[in-house]
Amino acid sequence: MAVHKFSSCDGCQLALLNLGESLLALQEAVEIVHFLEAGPSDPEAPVDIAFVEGSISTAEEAERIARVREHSRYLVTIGACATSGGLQALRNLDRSERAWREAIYARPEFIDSLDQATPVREHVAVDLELWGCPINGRQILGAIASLLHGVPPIEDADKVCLECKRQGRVCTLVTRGVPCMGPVTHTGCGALCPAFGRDCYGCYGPAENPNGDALARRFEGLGLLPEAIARHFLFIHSHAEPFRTVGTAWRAQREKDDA
Amino acid sequence: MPEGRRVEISVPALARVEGEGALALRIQNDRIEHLALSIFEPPRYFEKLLEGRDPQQLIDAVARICGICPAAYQMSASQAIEDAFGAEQDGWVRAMRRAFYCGEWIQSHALHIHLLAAPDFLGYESALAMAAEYPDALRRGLQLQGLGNELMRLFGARSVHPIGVAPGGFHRAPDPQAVSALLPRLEAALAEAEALLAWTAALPLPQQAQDFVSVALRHPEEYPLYSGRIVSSEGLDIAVSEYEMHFEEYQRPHSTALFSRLQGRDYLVGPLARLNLNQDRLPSPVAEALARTGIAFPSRNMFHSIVARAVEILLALHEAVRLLRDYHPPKVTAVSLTPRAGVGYGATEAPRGLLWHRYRFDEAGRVQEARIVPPTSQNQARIERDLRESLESFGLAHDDEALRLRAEMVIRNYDPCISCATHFLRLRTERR
Amino acid sequence: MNQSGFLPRADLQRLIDRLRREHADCLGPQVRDEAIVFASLERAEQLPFGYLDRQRPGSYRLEFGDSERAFAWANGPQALKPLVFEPEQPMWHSVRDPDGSLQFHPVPAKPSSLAVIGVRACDLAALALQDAHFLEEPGDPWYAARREGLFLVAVHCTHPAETCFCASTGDGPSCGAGFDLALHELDEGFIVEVGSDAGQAVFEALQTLPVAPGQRAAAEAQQARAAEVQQRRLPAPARLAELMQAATDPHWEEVAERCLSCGNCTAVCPSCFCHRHAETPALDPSRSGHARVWDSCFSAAHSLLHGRPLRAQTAQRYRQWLTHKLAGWQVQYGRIGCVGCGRCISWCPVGIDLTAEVDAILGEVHD
Amino acid sequence: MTEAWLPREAEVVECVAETGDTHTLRLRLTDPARHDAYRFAPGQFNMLALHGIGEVPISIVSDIEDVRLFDHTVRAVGRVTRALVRLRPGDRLGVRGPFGRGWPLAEAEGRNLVVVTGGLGCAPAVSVIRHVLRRRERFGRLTILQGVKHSNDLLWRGQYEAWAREPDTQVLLAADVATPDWPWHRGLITELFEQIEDALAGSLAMMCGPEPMMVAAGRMLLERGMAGPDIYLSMERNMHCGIGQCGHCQLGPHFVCRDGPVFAWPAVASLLGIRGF
Ligand SMILES: Cc1cc2nc3c(=O)[nH]c(=O)nc-3n(C[C@H](O)[C@H](O)[C@H](O)COP(=O)(O)OP(=O)(O)OC[C@H]3O[C@@H](n4cnc5c(N)ncnc54)[C@H](O)[C@@H]3O)c2cc1C
Ligand code: SF4
Ligand code: SF4
Ligand code: SF4
Repeated sequence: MAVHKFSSCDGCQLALLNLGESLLALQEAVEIVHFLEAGPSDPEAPVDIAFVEGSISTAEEAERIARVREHSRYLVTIGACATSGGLQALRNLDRSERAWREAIYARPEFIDSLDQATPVREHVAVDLELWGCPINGRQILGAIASLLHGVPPIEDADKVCLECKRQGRVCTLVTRGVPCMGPVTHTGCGALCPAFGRDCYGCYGPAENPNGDALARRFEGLGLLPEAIARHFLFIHSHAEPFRTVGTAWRAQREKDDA
Repeated sequence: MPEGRRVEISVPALARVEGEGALALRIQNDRIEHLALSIFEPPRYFEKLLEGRDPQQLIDAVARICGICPAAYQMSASQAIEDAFGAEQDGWVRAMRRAFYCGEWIQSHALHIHLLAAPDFLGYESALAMAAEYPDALRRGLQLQGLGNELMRLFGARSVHPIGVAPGGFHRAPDPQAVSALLPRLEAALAEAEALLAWTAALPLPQQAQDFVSVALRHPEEYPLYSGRIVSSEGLDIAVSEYEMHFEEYQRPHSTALFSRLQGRDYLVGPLARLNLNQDRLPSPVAEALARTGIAFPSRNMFHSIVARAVEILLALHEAVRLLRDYHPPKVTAVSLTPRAGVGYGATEAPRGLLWHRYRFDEAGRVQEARIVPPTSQNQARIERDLRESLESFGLAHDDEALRLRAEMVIRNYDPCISCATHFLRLRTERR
Repeated sequence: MNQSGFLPRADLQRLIDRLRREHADCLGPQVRDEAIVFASLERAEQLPFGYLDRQRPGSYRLEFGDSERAFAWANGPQALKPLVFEPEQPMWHSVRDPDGSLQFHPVPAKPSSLAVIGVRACDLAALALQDAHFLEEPGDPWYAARREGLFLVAVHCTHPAETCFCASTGDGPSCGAGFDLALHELDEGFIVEVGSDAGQAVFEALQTLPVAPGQRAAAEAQQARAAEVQQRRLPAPARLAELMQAATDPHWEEVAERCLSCGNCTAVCPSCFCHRHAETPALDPSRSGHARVWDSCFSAAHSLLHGRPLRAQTAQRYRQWLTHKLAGWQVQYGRIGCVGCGRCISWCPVGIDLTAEVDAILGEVHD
Repeated sequence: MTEAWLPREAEVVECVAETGDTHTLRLRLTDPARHDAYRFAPGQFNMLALHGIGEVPISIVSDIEDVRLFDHTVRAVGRVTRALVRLRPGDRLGVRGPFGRGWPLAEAEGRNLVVVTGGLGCAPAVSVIRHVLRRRERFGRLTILQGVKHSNDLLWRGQYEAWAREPDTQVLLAADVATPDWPWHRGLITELFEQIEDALAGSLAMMCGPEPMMVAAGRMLLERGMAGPDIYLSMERNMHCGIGQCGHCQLGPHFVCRDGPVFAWPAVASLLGIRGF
């Protein structure tokens, strides 16, 4: 097994490093040949399972992911960055990379960066995607446990709402009128935000069959302005198609209103 | 032709926040002719993507700058929001933020000591390789790390990108039952942390004195964590909002991360700087445990950073126990904020050191402009100087492998960021 | 008429104490997270005295008024379902020995003993529906054990919500059967009615006062009013059975424009019983678990066939839900699967109202 | 309450590779008493449980009188089935069942039978054909119709050829697209109905395969005089419990696992062929 890092915050790899004793158990179940944070370093070694964290945002990364693919039997993306481009993919929306680079760096010419931060899937074939920003230990252990039995894990792409209800949470949208993204967001976190009395902000990305249009109209009914609605969809997973479509439509609406 | 080799060490992930790095080392006539710690951070443009976000989205977004110290980012940002909107935090929210932050210190320091730094001093490839020989030490480390994570989960549901922080406080007060379940475990861990401190002090750390400037927060009563003024070992003493008048960020061609300097000089932030400047703020049990190690602080040995981290784990446990001992959930868990246009500043002590934020908000409370100075970039120039001095005093005649290992050890000692502190891929030495 | 007596409001604590003594726990309605939910009840004051619920499609708000009453509200987000049909219940775990042999160890159903105060007529009707499903041979042992241990103190509804329509399904607002004790709440106290032998024993220990004729009349009057004020209704079962023939009605697509297919309706519905089996392998490959977990006909996984969902589209999922609930159920269990509690209307994040959708499909017009 | 939800350990005694992705597993319950007591009817199915992976419904294809072993023919299409075809003799798995209502064989005795199958070979129909051929004297004439999209999709080609040689048996095969060596009909299965030699009135039909095929075939049989209640079909839906509890297999008012999988035409006719029902 290998863990590779691209443009990211390292949070998803922590799902492994935070396993505690299970980390030692994991080490017994699989041989970890490359995992820089934990120590082992052999990025070119052939592996059965490669976990990939981070989006592809430089030319070097685009080359490196192709090599990872060649060496890996089963390639699994972990987290928002690798799976949908992540928060940094916000720059893809208006191709603002150059402008942003110039705004932040006094010497932008030193910076090597592609104009888009893209998910791994747009570069190489991916066998399994674990959604979440960040993913958690249960997801990654579940995936490894299934793969040890020679099968992919069951893909559960339900909405957060279903888990929210299993956990016996009281719906925040219904009781307080807050713009909860749960009804369009991929399950997996354990419905953490509603458990803390707040609205889900969509950090697990789009669920299967999401009706973003209907939810956006509901947000409008709750009093949100078009730009605020757009920002709910254009956040951690702005590059994921179902969110991007809804978000950019409402942003266009705002621009029309402004004009 | 004189015999030559060129040292080039590339760090796979070293950055302002994250990224790719390399160390280029050129040695000539047994002198370091060129040394550059380059960081090729794939830029994520956080400052720009924060623009237009409301305070809650700001808090949720900045966590994602770093998966290892998200609470630090959330706390500095929360402070800046409240600063801009004119809401002073006191009482329950302030106390609980400190407790939450303690969780991150425990988690991050335990991770660094055990999984990253200790293998260096004990001569292992990795912590996992160390497991056979030091199972108890490693298990103790993982347990402390786990406890820190649990403390964070109390307030944030998860320890990476916690979701519990609201503008003005928390979304939910921890459940008293959960607090009373965790408290005895925190208390029990105090002894473990003391043992850990003694263990780090007994590690075969290289002995080498250096001359450097320490910078940290300083608070009238507390060991600094959540707030204070910015002070230095050279007598600087400024308000958080005055940071930009004294500190300067600059760019160098070999690195995409920004370097920082204080009045033209490199400086140190992080556990050793904090302890050097704030030893007198340690609660007495912690101070006594430190005294028992026999190591004198302020220390000029950079490798005492690992000891400082152990001290701070003990301190954070003490603080968490103190703050949670008579826990009562309040009626209101977040002060209500009235957005207004203006600038807000925030600075807290992330596990790796001073984390400074400035935001300009519009009248609706949306971010118009953001500036974030993370500890890693502040330490970057210091790391370069340390490398130069350390390698010279280590002896440049050592072979490439030994030089590489020593260089890695020096860089990891700063815990620049977890992925930054791991392994170098290539080493090219050039000798002329 | 069942045996009954009057319990002054101040004596409610005696009932709670008695139930706490006889059962492992006693639950009662309490305000949590801005809704009325069942939680462990120790003192009568924990009950939601003075609270009213304002329910509308997609909206639930509590208001605090000066009412003396503890039960002047309709219902909360969950009925009894999670108490008997657990959201996640381990069923077995399997162990593979080094020689390759496999053992399947059943997860035993634990005996349970739980009293619940404040159960509504719709909750009782829904429990009867779930009994019909889960207790029928071969049966579900975990459900059976939890069901067996329930002691139910019902309260006749006096304040139906705007979303309630139990009068039209015949399930409320008054509790008919299925309770151990039932309460009529009056301003000065409660009329206690006995519904079972277990209830009888508790009733006798309570030593209630005789019910005054005026009290009885007041109770009857408020029940009649509670039925009258209900604004929503479902057509008669025979008419609902026609939904099965409306499979190609264009209105399903119209609902799908609005429906999030999030499954909230099925999760709050007290009669929905769908659950999936989930294998939960451990990191140690010799061990694995197997659990049953709440599912919903609004999820893609629910209808997977040869690797693809049979019901990929929202319109098909909504149709599956409504036709099963209101038509298919009649064949399977002898009645419709809806008890008129209105939860799926209030707790739908976008406020889809099944009574309105049914009317639109069947062309029903109410006055 | 019976523990119908708990798998019992079974051992793979034999694996027969039918084609690349289709294997027949011959199983025996490891508890001899349970194995001896195990009885089923053709058309019924078992839930097969793989440790750490999951459970799926699979028809029983062996003969009811073969008490030695019971057989499952599995086609690898997804997670669980792919793992099932990897099993080797000696491997263990869990078995629950038999479940469901099988073919109406008592009613079928003495009558002419038409078996219509479609798609990639159909385990429930194979079991009934074998059942009839082994008890030839109890049944009338047997007509077997099978349609496939492409001639290469036909499983057990040799078997069909062998059946065609049996007395009183007619085998009619159709492929929408066929290779040159395909000796049978090119075109839709429904075009074969004209070639059925027997009168359909009074016969009994058994069908399984893709729903649109069964709808078309059912209408054809009705047009040709077969009575609705004499047409039976085996349905498929997602199944998790197999005992009418989990709700996945609902088809209108039916639980396919409990009320089916074999249904008489009138029970399901109005629901067939509606997309997503
Ligand atoms: C009564 C009955 C008898 C069957 N008999 C046979 C047989 O003899 N031979 C054979 O090869 N196949 C048979 N099948 C089909 C077989 O059950 C599916 O191919 C199998 O469930 C697919 O599971 P999977 O994990 O391999 O595929 P995936 O596509 O990965 O399925 C994932 C999950 O979806 C569900 N699922 C998908 N397809 C079906 C399905 N058709 N039925 C129920 N659940 C499904 C299961 O829960 C499965 O775990 C039968 C199905 C039924 C209902
Ligand atoms: S709180 Fe959010 S996730 Fe939970 S049920 Fe309501 S809308 Fe769904
Ligand atoms: S509830 Fe939503 S935002 Fe919160 S952790 Fe889960 S997926 Fe992320
Ligand atoms: S269908 Fe709706 S109104 Fe009827 S019982 Fe279920 S939740 Fe209540």
